Amino acid sequence: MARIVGAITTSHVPAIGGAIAKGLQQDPYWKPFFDGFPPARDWLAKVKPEIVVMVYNDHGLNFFLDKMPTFAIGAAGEYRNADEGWGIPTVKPFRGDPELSWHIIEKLVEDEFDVVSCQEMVVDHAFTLPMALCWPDQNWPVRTVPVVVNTVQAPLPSAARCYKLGNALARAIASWPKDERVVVMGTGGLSHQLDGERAGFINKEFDLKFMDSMVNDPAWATKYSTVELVELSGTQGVELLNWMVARGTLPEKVKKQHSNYHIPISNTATGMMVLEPAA
Amino acid sequence: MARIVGAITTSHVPAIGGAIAKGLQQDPYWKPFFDGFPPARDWLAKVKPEIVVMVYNDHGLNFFLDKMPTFAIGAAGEYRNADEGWGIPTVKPFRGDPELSWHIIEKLVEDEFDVVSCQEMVVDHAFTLPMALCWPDQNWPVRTVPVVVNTVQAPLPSAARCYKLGNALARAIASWPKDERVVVMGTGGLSHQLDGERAGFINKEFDLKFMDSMVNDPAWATKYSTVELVELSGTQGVELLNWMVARGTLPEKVKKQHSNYHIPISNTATGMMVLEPAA
Amino acid sequence: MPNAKPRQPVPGTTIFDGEQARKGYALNKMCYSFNDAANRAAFVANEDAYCAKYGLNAQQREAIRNRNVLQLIEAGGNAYYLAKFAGIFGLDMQDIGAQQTGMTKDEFKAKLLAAAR
Amino acid sequence: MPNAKPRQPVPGTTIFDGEQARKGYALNKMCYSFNDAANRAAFVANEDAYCAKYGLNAQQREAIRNRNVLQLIEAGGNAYYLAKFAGIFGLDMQDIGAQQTGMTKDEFKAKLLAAAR
Ligand SMILES: [Fe+3]
Ligand SMILES: [Fe+3]
Repeated sequence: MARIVGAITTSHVPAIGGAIAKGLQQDPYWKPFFDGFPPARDWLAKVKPEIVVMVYNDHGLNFFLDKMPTFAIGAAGEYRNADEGWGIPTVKPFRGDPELSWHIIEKLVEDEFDVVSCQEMVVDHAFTLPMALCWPDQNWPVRTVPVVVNTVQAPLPSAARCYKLGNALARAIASWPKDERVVVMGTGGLSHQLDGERAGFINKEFDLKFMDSMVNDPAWATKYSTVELVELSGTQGVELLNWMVARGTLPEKVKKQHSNYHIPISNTATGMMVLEPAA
Repeated sequence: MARIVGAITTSHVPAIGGAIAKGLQQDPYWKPFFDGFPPARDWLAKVKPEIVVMVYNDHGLNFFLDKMPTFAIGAAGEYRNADEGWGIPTVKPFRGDPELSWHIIEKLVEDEFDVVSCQEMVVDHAFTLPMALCWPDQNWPVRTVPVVVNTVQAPLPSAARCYKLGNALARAIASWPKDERVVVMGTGGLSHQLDGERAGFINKEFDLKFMDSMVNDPAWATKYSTVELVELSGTQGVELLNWMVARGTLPEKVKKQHSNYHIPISNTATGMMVLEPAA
Repeated sequence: MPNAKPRQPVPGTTIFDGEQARKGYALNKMCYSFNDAANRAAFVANEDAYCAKYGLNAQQREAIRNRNVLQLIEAGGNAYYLAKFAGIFGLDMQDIGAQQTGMTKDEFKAKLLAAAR
Repeated sequence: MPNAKPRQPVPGTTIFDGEQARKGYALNKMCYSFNDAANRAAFVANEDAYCAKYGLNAQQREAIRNRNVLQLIEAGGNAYYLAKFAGIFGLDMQDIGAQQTGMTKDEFKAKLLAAAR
């Protein structure tokens, strides 16, 4: 039986890729952000996952509006990064785990989640940056299963539906017969808005309440509609839906191993958390 | 308030396109099949729909295994037919209704159906042939909303999930503020199998029971898993899932206006039905 | 014992599941390309080069060479995509059915008619 | 009165819904093509021809010509695709933010920092 040993949630701003490429981790602008990650790496060294289930949103690299999924699951043997339009350096390919992917797809469809299966998929910064933050040598020691959530094109899945998807993912993983350790990552957010007269919107109060809810009241955000979440966290802050999926894979009671919150990187309030199932 | 005035379900064998192109409607091989449609046309002339919601499965024209949806909804202004590999003559484009499509997509996502929205889409014989059978002059008098169901790549959505999708479509259409008449079509089946040593499998007894259930016991087929439906109706007979969606858009009590059943066209047991909500 | 269920429980039938989809990805991708007449012509003009472009493995290449549907299914082919390959040779679904069941086309047609009784 | 809700209830914010997606389809499709470096080069080499190829309407063409993000959003552009257009000119998200809010980049940065308090 596979076991979810914990979840890591983190922001995924493209500029982080540039900072990594230029080695700016100790630069005063970047240090408060990068300093969040050594504790996560220590934790990963301890829990030694074989598999990362990566919950993120595609930013218009693999999906376009001709075929825009609500939820998509990767089922490829390998996932490559690609040029997203800004010349962020691409990273080494990621190993997939098609057997586990198909197991998850089967269980999710059985559970009445109408997912898209993707046997070929390129992954963008929302997938690659959290991996690079966790494993800076970029020798990925895990196999991966991408879970893509639509945060781009309204209607978005509700926070409640995302949380339930997390619950269903947990059931699927628990029924995987191999004795393997799984870390679920949820990437994106926290509050930020790139577009419109409200560009630059950040809501520290909401973010801190949201991060607290991850520990103490996991369904808290499900009381908001996605439009209300845009109002509270910005047009891109709504990427926190990926956090809801990741949180939904853990039991109600969790232990916070670590967290960090910093304003701003680029236009974004960045947050990260390491959560474990409570013993 | 839009109103679903009824449903038409029918098989959609590619060879029908060839027979239409060659004018074989009165040919002894084809006559028992084509004779099913004049009553449907009379009914359409009476109920005068403005809109057809077409529930079908794509046969590898618009979707490939790189991005394989469980449920996809067209949201384009126009849908074109295209060469599927066999040189079936293509037909005139179909008008879409993007406003209604988006209304349906919003309502379905709100109802926790994780649909794919498609702003660009080519439609195959499973869409075009039922239209050509209903309007032989091929001057399509309706706007259309394509609803695509995965019957190609297991895991398929269960018959129960498909029936519930129909229920949700009915709610979505009922909440559309325009005063328009909608016909739902469900295409594919009935029993047939193209592939494997069991090619040519037909199950008349099952088909007749299934057609009876459409009238008298609409959830009957939901007791079967999709693998059981393959066993009972063949690898392509499972396209009857599209019938389940269409049936789910009607109330429990319906009136059968017409039906036809004929074996074989190509390798297929063909069925068609015209159902109305009971007064 | 949820895994005691056989993966392919229907005799004479290969349900196209994730395992088949993985096995047949290159083959089905090639067949999907036959939606386009120019690609069908390119295949006919140089079958070897076309198969190589899509990275078919030896089993798939052999099954394509043999125009053998059961072998194509064994190699991961899906009926809906394979139909586009059959279309290149003007084969209809009854030709395909006859080939797979080891019947003549007339025998296969008779079998279908018999189902009407 | 379910339709009494305004479609765009958040001030200064255009939620990218079906209506925006319809309006902006050609524009976003062009921006999506900028994932590919060769397409970015083709745009730079002949902007008119490239916009014509994607069928941009006059409003979209004008907004592209002006490199004006608010106009691009008004014309149906989506932030995630528009970011790829901005990338051609080496603009970062703070440049974009400053442009849309009518601030200098330093003022915009100060605004972000203020949110930390
Ligand atoms: Fe993002
Ligand atoms: Fe079919």
